[in-house]
Amino acid sequence: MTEIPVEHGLLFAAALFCIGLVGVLVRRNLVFMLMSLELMLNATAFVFVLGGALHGNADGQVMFVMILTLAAAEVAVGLALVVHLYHRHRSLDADRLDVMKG
Amino acid sequence: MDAAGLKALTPLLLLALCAVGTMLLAGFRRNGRLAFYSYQGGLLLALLSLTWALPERSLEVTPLLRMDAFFGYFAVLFILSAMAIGLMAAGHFRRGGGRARVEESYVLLAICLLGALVLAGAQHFAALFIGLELMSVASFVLVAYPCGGRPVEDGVQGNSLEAGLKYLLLSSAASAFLLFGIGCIYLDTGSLAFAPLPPATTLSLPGLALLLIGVAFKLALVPFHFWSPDIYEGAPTPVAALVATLSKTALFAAVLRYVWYGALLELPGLATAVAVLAALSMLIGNLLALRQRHIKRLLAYSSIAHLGYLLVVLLAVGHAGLAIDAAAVYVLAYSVTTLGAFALVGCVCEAGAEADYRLEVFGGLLWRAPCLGASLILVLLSLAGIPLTLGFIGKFYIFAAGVEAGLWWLLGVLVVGSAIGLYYYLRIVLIMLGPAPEAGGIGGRRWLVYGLALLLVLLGVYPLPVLSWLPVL
Amino acid sequence: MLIWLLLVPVLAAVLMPVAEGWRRDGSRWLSLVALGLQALLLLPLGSDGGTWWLESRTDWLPLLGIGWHLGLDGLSYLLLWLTVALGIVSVLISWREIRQRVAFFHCNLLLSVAGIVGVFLALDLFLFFVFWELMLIPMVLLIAIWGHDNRHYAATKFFIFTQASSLLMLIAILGLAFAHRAQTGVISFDRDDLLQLQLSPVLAHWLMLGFFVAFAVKLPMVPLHTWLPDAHTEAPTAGSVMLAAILLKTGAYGLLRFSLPLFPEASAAFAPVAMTLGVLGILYGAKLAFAQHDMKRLVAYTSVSHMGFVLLGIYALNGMALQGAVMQMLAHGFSTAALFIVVGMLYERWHTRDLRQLGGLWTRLPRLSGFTMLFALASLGLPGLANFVAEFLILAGAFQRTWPLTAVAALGLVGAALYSLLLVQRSLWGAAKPAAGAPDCSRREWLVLGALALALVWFGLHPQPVLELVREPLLRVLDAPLAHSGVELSSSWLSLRGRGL
Amino acid sequence: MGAWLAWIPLLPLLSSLTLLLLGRRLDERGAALFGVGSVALAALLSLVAILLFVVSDGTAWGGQALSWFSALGLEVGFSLYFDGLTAVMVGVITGVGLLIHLYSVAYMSGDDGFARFFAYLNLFVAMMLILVLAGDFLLLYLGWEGVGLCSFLLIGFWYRVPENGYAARKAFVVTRVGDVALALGLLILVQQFGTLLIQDSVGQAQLLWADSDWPFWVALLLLGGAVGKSAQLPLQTWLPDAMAGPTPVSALIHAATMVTAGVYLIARTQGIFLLAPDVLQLVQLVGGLTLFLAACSALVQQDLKRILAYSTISQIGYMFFALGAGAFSAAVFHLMTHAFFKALLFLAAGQVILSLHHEQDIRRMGGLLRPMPFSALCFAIGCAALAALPFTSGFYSKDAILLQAYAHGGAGIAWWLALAGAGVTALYSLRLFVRLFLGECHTAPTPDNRWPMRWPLALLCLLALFGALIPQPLSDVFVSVPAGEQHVSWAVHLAVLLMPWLGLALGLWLLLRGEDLRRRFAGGILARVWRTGWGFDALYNALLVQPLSLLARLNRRDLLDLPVGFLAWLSRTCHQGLSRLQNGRLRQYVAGIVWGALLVLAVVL
Amino acid sequence: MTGLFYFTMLIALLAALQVVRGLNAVHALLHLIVTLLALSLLFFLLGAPFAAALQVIVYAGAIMVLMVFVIMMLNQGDAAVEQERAWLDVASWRVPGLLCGLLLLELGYLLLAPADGGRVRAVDAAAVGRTLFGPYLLLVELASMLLLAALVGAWHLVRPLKNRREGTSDD
Repeated sequence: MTEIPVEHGLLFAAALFCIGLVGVLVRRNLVFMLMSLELMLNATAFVFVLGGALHGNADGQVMFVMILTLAAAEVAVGLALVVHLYHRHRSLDADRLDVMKG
Repeated sequence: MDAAGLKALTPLLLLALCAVGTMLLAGFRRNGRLAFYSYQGGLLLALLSLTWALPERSLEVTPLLRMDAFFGYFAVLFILSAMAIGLMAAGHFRRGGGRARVEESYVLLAICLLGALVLAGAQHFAALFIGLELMSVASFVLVAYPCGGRPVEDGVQGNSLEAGLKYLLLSSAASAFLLFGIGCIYLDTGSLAFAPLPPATTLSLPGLALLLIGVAFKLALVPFHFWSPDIYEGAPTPVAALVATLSKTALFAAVLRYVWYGALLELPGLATAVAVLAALSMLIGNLLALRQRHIKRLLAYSSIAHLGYLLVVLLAVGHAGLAIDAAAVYVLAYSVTTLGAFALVGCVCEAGAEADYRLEVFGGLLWRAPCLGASLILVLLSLAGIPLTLGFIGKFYIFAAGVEAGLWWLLGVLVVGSAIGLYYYLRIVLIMLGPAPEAGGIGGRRWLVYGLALLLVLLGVYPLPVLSWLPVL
Repeated sequence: MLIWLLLVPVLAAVLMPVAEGWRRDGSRWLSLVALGLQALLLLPLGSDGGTWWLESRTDWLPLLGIGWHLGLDGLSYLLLWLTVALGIVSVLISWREIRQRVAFFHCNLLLSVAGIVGVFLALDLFLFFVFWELMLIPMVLLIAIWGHDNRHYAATKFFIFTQASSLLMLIAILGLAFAHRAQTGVISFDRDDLLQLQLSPVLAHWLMLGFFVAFAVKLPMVPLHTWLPDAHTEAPTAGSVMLAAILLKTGAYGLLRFSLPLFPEASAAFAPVAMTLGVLGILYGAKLAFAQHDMKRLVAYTSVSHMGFVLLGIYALNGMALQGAVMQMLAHGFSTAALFIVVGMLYERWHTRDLRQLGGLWTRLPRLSGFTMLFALASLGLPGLANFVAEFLILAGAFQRTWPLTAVAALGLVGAALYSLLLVQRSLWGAAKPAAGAPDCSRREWLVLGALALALVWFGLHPQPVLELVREPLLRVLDAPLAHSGVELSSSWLSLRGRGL
Repeated sequence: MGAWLAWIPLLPLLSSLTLLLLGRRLDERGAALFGVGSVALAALLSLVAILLFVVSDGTAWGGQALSWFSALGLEVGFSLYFDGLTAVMVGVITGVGLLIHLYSVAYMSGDDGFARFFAYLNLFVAMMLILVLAGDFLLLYLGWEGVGLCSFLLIGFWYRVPENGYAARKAFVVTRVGDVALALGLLILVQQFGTLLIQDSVGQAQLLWADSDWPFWVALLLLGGAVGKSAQLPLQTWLPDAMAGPTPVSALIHAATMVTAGVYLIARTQGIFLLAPDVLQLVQLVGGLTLFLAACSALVQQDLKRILAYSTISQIGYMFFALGAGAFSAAVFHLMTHAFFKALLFLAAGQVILSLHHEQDIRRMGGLLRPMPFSALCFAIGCAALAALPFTSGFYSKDAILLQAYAHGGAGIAWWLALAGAGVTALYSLRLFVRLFLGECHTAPTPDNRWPMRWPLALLCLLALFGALIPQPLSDVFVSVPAGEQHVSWAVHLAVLLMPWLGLALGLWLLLRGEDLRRRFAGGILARVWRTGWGFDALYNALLVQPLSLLARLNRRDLLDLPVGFLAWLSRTCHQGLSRLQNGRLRQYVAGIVWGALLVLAVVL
Repeated sequence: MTGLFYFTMLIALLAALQVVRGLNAVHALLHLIVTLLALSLLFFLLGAPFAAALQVIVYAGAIMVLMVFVIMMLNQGDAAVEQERAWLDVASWRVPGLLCGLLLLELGYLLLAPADGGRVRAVDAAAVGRTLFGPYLLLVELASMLLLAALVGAWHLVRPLKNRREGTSDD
């Protein structure tokens, strides 16, 4: 089948990961932050699938399933909290979460 | 999975049953007390089941878990911690009055504990990951748990919501790092089991580094510590106790096992990185706590420092025969002490209508409530590692492991960090000896505090029962 | 037997609330009874010719080679007496000074005594460390609760200094234990076992330093002394007495009991540095004492100076100097405690310790002034009083090791004259300043001061019992360096003959 | 033998303790009884001892009554030693001491510290006796410091006056400097011989130290001690100030006994000094310089007691000069005669001062001959002896010093100074007498007819005149110094004989010219320098006292505490800085994670 | 095939950038779905059809629908876009961009260590299934607990809001 250098796949994953990270760093909107997190998780998922493909075992895909589960769980809880926040502040601004400090 | 494996899994199954059962119970009949008993009963059963379920010799149950003395020790510790947290939670969540919904908290706590046990036995990255996420997801909710002294209509309190969101977002980002790291290792070795790395590793080193980042975040090591004071402050006190003890110690246990199986810290770069994190945590954690006026934040910073101390042990693994023992003892000491501290916070700070976490609330405590005051002194002495408390035994073991492994510079940092730590522990004592605040009440579960304090002293004076039971690995 | 020495004060401390409920001064009496009991326990003890008069050994944490190993010899016996005596004195002088939380005060006092007794008895290094730390906590509380205005600062400083330094000692102790395991295969914290170790010079040097720092902080040695003036000044009188008279001695005791025997070569090699620091302490302490306006602070700095002599004597590493050092421990215990008590009494009467506001006390309080004079004279090392014997022996012993340092140290005698007489002149003499009248010594105060004065004179004229008591233990300390040491003492740069004198 | 000798110092000691403890309960008579009685008994015992000693052909007695302590490598006992030198000293101390005690009863009556005074005075006598009776250096040291303490207490006797306290402290501290030197000397002896028994160590020194540096150092250090105690250059500055004490104290301590302890010490350790000729030379030089400088200072003082103080320094300078010149017995001889006439002078001065209501400035005195004939007589005798006019005791002793010194060493600088000093001595003696008793009467005195004060004076007058006749059993004490090669020519005899007269003549000449010595010298720089004791005080003040007190002031808060404070400050600052990072912003926290990741990866890299 | 692989990667990255840069939440979400689908294609190319299918069904299907639902629920309209524009000024990009760039560099340096280009081996759904329900059965059970936790938690968190909206205080 396909023959690709591992480095390139990894580099792609790293790039996707970093783009997601930039998103988390830059965005003030919590929904965007959640989306960026999804990007990061997908990058890692790609690594596992890549690994599974290279080694020819199913562990990578199993981990992918796990990541999927995690993503679902996270999004569910995260969105619940975001909705709460929106009800409280009428805003999705992450920077308003700075009551606690020091 | 054969019968022996199934038998060994009994505690975990019981816990899962406990979680589901409690949920179902709540579905049928909403009663906080019932849920509490269901939870504690389940935990107790799990604890008792350990006595027969634990295999004589180390047993591999599926590729994921290994049931051995190590698991047994930590399982007991975690279950007991969770029971104590459950006790605190019962007191805490009930403050909201009849409207507060406490049942779910027990479900989540049980799931959390399940994750902790998985971590204690984990010998596989998938187990590490799932255990960790079980705890994380459950604690996201628990941190933001709607409850407390305000009308239920308000739902999640401001600080809790803020804490929950922060925890969720930051933790997810850290999980991503962790996963990326695991992915790299997997890519390199083709296996997810905890095992020594192949000699010619290329990707494992960056993988381990990324893994370390994720772990360091969960353990709140400097510079990944930013979340912890906010979470401690915002979370309900029992949940803060949970985050401080269970979720950190369980992960530490898993990491310890990995380091130990994989002989990882032979890699020079990684050892240096861990040492740097340890040193930073010890110093900066203590410095941050120095003049902190909020007790929960102070405890957060203090636990950052304590995890820094624990990392010293991690570095000693493989070089010091005492290392695993030291970790076990210190985790025990840290858990008991921290739980005691949070139980005290529950008693003293949340007695009034409005919770007040300023240190001044402890003013005159020794005269107002001598037993509580004495307990507080004991807890603080234990945190500071003064003899005749369990904290000292823990610190002694850390020093022993450090000396045995010849980690002189880290020990030096440890001494400096401890010296800084003495300042703020003593400061609380001094505040406690000073004038009482205008509105200071005492409430909550005192006997839990007394029990933990007594445990601190008893095991501090005569730790032999624990020491001789330590996982001989 | 030995365990009772420890248990009596602990039990009394536990029973304190009961005593408090019994009658108003119940806790005070209970403390006196407990300390008296301890004295009674000590009374019949004596040497049977062996190393230890009494020894007891019980397992504690056998898997780490930690045991409950206590032993009593002449040195500990002497210091135990000092502890008990000054403990009683502390209770007596607090009779009127401490009016709040009396039971808790005495509880702390007795616990501290118990800790100190433990330090003087422990022969297992782990056990020693435990006691070493334990004696501090009640002491910190004594300062923090019943101290003067700046008590929190002082307590914190004291706590951090001593604890941090003792952690270094912990590292050294562990180093020893693991060295023992490396050589014999078993880990042990027992002093007897550790004495058999053959350490490499480098390791021995560092481990010795670990011990030394902890002991030097407690001693206190310049430049690690800065906790002392604050702690002494802010502590209540009883606290100052305990600190100065007993707690400081634990440092010297540690050096004698552990540091020297365990690391003979390293100590011998380190001796020049330690002696230099000791001399520095003598002069620097004297100089600072001379500059103080606060009487209590002045006395505190004299402690630094006097304990410098102890350090000098210990590291002179010969019998005369060691005996002198022990004598100085005793003498300093009495004289400085007495001075603190006097200052406390003056403060009780006039609510000031500022020498600029005092003066002419002789007119008002002739008895108290007479005592002050005597104690000041003891402090300056007047022959006939205990301090003189001590200082002379130390100097004579040190002189055999190094004449230049000893000559400089002897200047400390001039310094002592300066500050002691300044104290006398500025507080006792001159025009009578405080206008308000105040009663002279009460009978209780007379008893305390008189006893201390008698002790000073008695041991000044008849120090032989003390010297006899510690002769054997010190010879054993000394044997170690002589037996093991390959360091040629006379070729050291400090040697007298080396200078062609 | 000799155990009962211990009672000689013990009696006054016990009396002193009694007076200290019970003094407030005793009235003046009781206190006087204890104070004088004990000394009288001690004097009696001493007399017996001396007689027995003489009868037993002058063999020294030594004995150890009790052990003081025996440490590892050093054994010290309360051992006593009694030989000719001791006999002389004990005689002087108890004899003159008794007279001064008697005198003090009258002098101090009415003072509210009467009992305290006698307690201190008794203590002093006890300590002084211990000093001279000691057979062990450490016991000697005990007495040595003990008399220093008593000197301190008695100078500061009137403690309410701040200046007295200062003078007392100065006296103690300055002598302590000497004491330290002495102690160091003893340390050498301990190191070398392992014993502090005086006779043993001196004997061993002579045996073992023939060719070694040790005698030089030991002798030098002993000299240091002696110089401090005896107020010789360079540690002489304390004595003039010490006159703040009551006059009998000045007589006993600061003239007759304590200040001569240095002379005693050197005489006692003659064996060591003889091994160190360089030091002996130094002793001579110190003595010569001191006697001349002090005599000059005495010439221009305005305070009666200060004149006498400088005179004392000067006379002790003679003794040192004699010791240095090898004329040991002459030194001790002068020590004795000086004790007589200087005590006489001080006591008589005390009478004058008392009569003039504690006036001490000689410019306000004069013409006292008529109102106070007895005092005038005493003064005349005392001054004559001081000036060494023929047939007084002072004449014999000073003659002996000058001639023997010449015989041993010829006429060195020191000898010429000593000779000149004799003239100056006569000059200031004359000035003193004239200023006090001749001329106009400035202040009306109360009569001096208190008999209790007169008896001792009368006795002292006799002693000052004929004291030279008392034989001194010193022949066995001192190793005879080989007589010098110098032939003592008649010219030297004549010079020595005439020198005091020369001084007197100069004085009379000035007097007859009507010019007061004061006016003659008052404005001169020289006089000012002399009056301030050659500026030693100013020098020490500038060199030692000022820097020390400056240092003390600057470092009152202990500079070494600064690093600790700095650490605390550093921690606080770090805490504040780090807390600021903890700003609650979610995105900052993420950035923190990224920074951390960068760090970890960089470390791993 | 290889060309398609790289092309898909490029698309994924570009879409991801759009997600991060996007101002309108719905648009961004659509870009995210593009990324996910591209990844799904990549998985397929890597011989993991099972993963590819799950990616499409669960991720792009279920999870994203959840997000769309919430975004719609919180619909903020054009004001939100303006708000985003204000928040996303150039300055706010600098430090994060720099940081992540550095991180990428470090990662790149570390990950680009010479590795042999492995040949991709297909792992079909059956194999995954066998593994999942064989040795990793426990994992599946635990994952179910994870979902249970998320379910209970989300439900519990949102319940008070529901109560408030409905005006009922209790059920």
